[in-house]
Amino acid sequence: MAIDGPTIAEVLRQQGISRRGFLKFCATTASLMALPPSMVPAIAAALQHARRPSVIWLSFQECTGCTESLTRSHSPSIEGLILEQISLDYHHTLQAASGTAAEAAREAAMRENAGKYLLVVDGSIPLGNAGFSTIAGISNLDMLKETAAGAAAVIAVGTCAAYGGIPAAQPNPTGAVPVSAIIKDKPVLNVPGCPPIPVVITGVLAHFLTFGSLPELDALGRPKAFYGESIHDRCYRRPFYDQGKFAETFDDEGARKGWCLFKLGCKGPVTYNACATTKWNQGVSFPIQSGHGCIGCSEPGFWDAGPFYKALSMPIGPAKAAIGAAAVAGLAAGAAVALRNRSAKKSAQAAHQKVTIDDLEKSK
Amino acid sequence: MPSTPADDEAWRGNALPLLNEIRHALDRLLASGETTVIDLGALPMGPQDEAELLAALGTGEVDATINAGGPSSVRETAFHGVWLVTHRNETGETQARFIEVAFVPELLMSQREDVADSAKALSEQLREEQNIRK
Amino acid sequence: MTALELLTWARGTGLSLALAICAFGILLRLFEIFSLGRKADLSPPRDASPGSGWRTIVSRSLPPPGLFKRSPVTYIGGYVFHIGFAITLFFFVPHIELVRGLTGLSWPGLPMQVVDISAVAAILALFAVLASRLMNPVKRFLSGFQDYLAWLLTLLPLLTGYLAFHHVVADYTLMLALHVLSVELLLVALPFTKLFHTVSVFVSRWYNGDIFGRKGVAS
Amino acid sequence: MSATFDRGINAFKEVLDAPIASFFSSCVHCGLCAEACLFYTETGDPKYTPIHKLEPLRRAWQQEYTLLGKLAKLTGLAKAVTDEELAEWGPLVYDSCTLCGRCSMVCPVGNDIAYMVRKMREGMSAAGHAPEGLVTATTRAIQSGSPAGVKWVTVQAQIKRMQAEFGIEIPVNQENADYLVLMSSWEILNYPEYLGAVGRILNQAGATWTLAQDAYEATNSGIQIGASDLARELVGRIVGAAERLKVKCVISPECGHAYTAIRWEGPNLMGRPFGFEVKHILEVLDDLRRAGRLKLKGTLDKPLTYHDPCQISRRGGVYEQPRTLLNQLAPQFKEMADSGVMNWCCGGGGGVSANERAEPLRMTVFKRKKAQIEELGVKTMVTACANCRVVMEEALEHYHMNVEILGLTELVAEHLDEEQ
Repeated sequence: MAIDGPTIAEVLRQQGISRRGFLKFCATTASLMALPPSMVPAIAAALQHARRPSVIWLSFQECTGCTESLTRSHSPSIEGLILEQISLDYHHTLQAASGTAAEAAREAAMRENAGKYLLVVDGSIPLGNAGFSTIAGISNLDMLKETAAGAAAVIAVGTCAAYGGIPAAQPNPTGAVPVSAIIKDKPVLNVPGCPPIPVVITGVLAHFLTFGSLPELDALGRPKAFYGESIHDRCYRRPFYDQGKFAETFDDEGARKGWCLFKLGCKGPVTYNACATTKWNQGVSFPIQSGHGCIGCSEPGFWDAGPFYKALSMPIGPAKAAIGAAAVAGLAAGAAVALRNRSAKKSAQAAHQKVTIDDLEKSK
Repeated sequence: MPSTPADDEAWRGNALPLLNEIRHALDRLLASGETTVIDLGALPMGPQDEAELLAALGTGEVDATINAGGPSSVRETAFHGVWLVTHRNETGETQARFIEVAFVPELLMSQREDVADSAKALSEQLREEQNIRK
Repeated sequence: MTALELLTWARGTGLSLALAICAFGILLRLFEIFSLGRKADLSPPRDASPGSGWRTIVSRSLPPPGLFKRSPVTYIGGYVFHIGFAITLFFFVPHIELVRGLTGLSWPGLPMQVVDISAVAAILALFAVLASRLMNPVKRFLSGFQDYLAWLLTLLPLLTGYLAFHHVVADYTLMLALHVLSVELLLVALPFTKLFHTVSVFVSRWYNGDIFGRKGVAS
Repeated sequence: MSATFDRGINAFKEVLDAPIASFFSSCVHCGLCAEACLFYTETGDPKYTPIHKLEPLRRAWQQEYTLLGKLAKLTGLAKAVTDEELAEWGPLVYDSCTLCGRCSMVCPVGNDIAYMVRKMREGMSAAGHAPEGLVTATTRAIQSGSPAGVKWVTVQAQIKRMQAEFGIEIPVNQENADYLVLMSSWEILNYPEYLGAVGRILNQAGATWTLAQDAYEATNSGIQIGASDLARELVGRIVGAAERLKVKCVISPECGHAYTAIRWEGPNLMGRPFGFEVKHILEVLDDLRRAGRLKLKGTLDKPLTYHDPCQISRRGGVYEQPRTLLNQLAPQFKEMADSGVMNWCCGGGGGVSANERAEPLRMTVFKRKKAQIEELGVKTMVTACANCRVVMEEALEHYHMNVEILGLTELVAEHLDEEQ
């Protein structure tokens, strides 16, 4: 909890880590934050002054998948090292304390690090009824507002916290909203994904840890370094898309040859995330490499954005039924117009007065 | 490296452009002494890409290990000046991989702060020994 | 509303609405046309004729003798636009998937580079025919709001599609949403504007070929 | 009674049909019809663009027979067609369109514009916007049997002349003949040789034929002015005579619109198919030739070309027959650049020649034919339409061109091998 304690460089040094080891740490941190290697000196310089931040982690309407993702990040590792550098003062899944003691820890952290601590949230917040989700008798909404008040910044981890996620899927029975719908007076950084890539979570923490600020964000509040490009653009199967080679089913020749999964519903073109480069499980693979299309889990509204296995260009509404209904309406309206036209023409024919040579000029 | 049945070009489509980039980096190194570091983790690599790249670069004369916060291997490839730097943690898991185009990779050199520490430490040690002899 | 939500609306409700209006409009317009009827021609047709309605549906795609030279921009621009547009519309794999989603029919697509070139050609041709419409005395004289509207409604899907494909101006999701919306605009307008020629051209060419054909002329 | 605007609009509503609705729906204002129309190509004035000549008819269609057009009219977004507008369009519909149908051949969406102009004239005439000259011609045709006021006595005089000149018998009112021969006023007045020629050819072929005292005139001003009621009366005279005399075939003379009137519009005007055939004289000549009943000798050995009358070739389907005959008779026969079904009009068809108001324009647009003749460098032109012939002879005079025009039937008659 020692916000005013030694800097991170000092901590590492105390642990007997050499300058060379420190530089290695900086290099791996840069890679983790998706920053170019040329940023290493800047990171090194920043870490000379960076101090361990206090972190409070709140979990609302969520499935703990985000926490699972984070803890499954191959610790001990650079992420582990980063986590050692933060002071995780409250996380009701991970902490040993429970009940009143846990809440006391949160309150203490808030008090001691007022204005400086980092608030991490996973899960969405129900606005429908405060009783839908509570912790220690406090509604999610109240706890979020109270805890966010003294935070330096809020990091919304996971698609639920970032955009509402599955709880907000139609018909959204709990009235779930994302953090950004409630917290308007603090910087809110979104780390969407269902779950987010663990190194992206730690990468963002590393950035805050290193530079004491949030990284550059896009219009949806996501760090550009990780969400700047679409899966499709960074996908190693992209050349197949360009060549028009597609897997038609999950077990055909194309699928075996690793052709593009667009026709099988891959949402890579409209999904902005780092899966294709950072990958999962220590960089082993990512869904497309494993033969399944991207489902777009890090995009707002992905849960209602149409079936996972329909190509992106396919209609997702009741198009066929609509055309059918319109055709019936068209036939009916057409028949009505046709009858009207026929009768109009018939009456014109009935009104025809035989033209004689006396009718070729207007009467003067 | 997961094995994939494909031998289509797109599975290793990124190796060639990367090799080209390395070639340009060598030119820059010769011309101005500018070093280049490429983070392999930041590139979209197909399943065969990395193997392809490493096979193309080959093995060179230097193979060093740095033991600082876990073992890091610094290996010169068959092309002088092109180094493959792999950082591992204490349990041997790979944390980051870089291609470094330099006369000597930064990390292989002793760091000024560490040298200063060492000078101090050696002086300390000498003083103690002299004290013992006295 | 985020870009993805806009796209979702466009792919869902928007597309359903647009297709419904388009289908409704096409049927209505066809009824309007055919309800006016056509008197049976009592004059005996020629026994053997080189012309017919079906023949003219195809043959009118070629310029008659001498006309190409008199109006090259109209013909070249027209060909490049229509062919480029057709390739882009029918041979871009995502478009084929759309048709498959609606009808279950599908056919092989073309490589993206070919589609890309076709789209660029179609866009350039559209600008060429617009320039010609503004400068050629006949076209300028004939043209009104509807002509320029039809031009714009045709350009928008091509342009937004091209920008989306190349990830320029806006991000892909937003551009794709705008692309789908512009197509929907085109679909809604199709039955009620000059764009209806895409349907009625087959009818009018058939009548022309039939009228000439019974007299023994291949038109 | 008299012509009124309402009768005109009512006529529009009557004539608008599915083909016209599809044509108007298809037009994209590409302007190509203008490039096919000699009234545009020779003047450069965009108002002569063929599809533009139909604008009032198009608006009437849109406002009467389309849902959106009706709504636009009801909400005041679209203004109704006015009588002033029809008056303004009169010269476009009557003076600058010969119903040649060349535009109908080029329209990329297949619009038969000539078909529409013919229909539009129904409304224009009913509204009293037909030009003076055509009204006069039509009135005369109904009253006297000929648009030029030619009476049977004149025909009788020509019969006598031809009988004397060629020593042939010209039968009149003969029943059960193979052919009923008709003439146009122009032939009766200017080219009576046609009658002699037809007589000699049919006699040599051993065919029976006749003239009819009450139906000698083949032309039909009713069609040109666009008054089907009058056109029916005129064509009815021929049908009546043909049926009374029980002929097998009616021969339309060397006149384009006469052929259209009897062959194609006739049964539709009468509302029933005919019990006899209708053929153009060129078709008859070709029939006889095929049957070996047309024996020719000698040739006209000088450079000449053939002018296709629009209604006979493009709108009538008779374009091979004259070529077969000319290839036999004229070794130096040359085609014009645009010939056959893509020919250029003489500029006086479709009633334009009867419309004095159109005369200056008619002379201007003849520049196209003039250029075609000059390009070929011929001094002789053969044709098969007396109206084309008169129009072109006037224009050749106007441009001081020394080119003679021959009727194809006379040319054939001059080369009959009468010794056989």
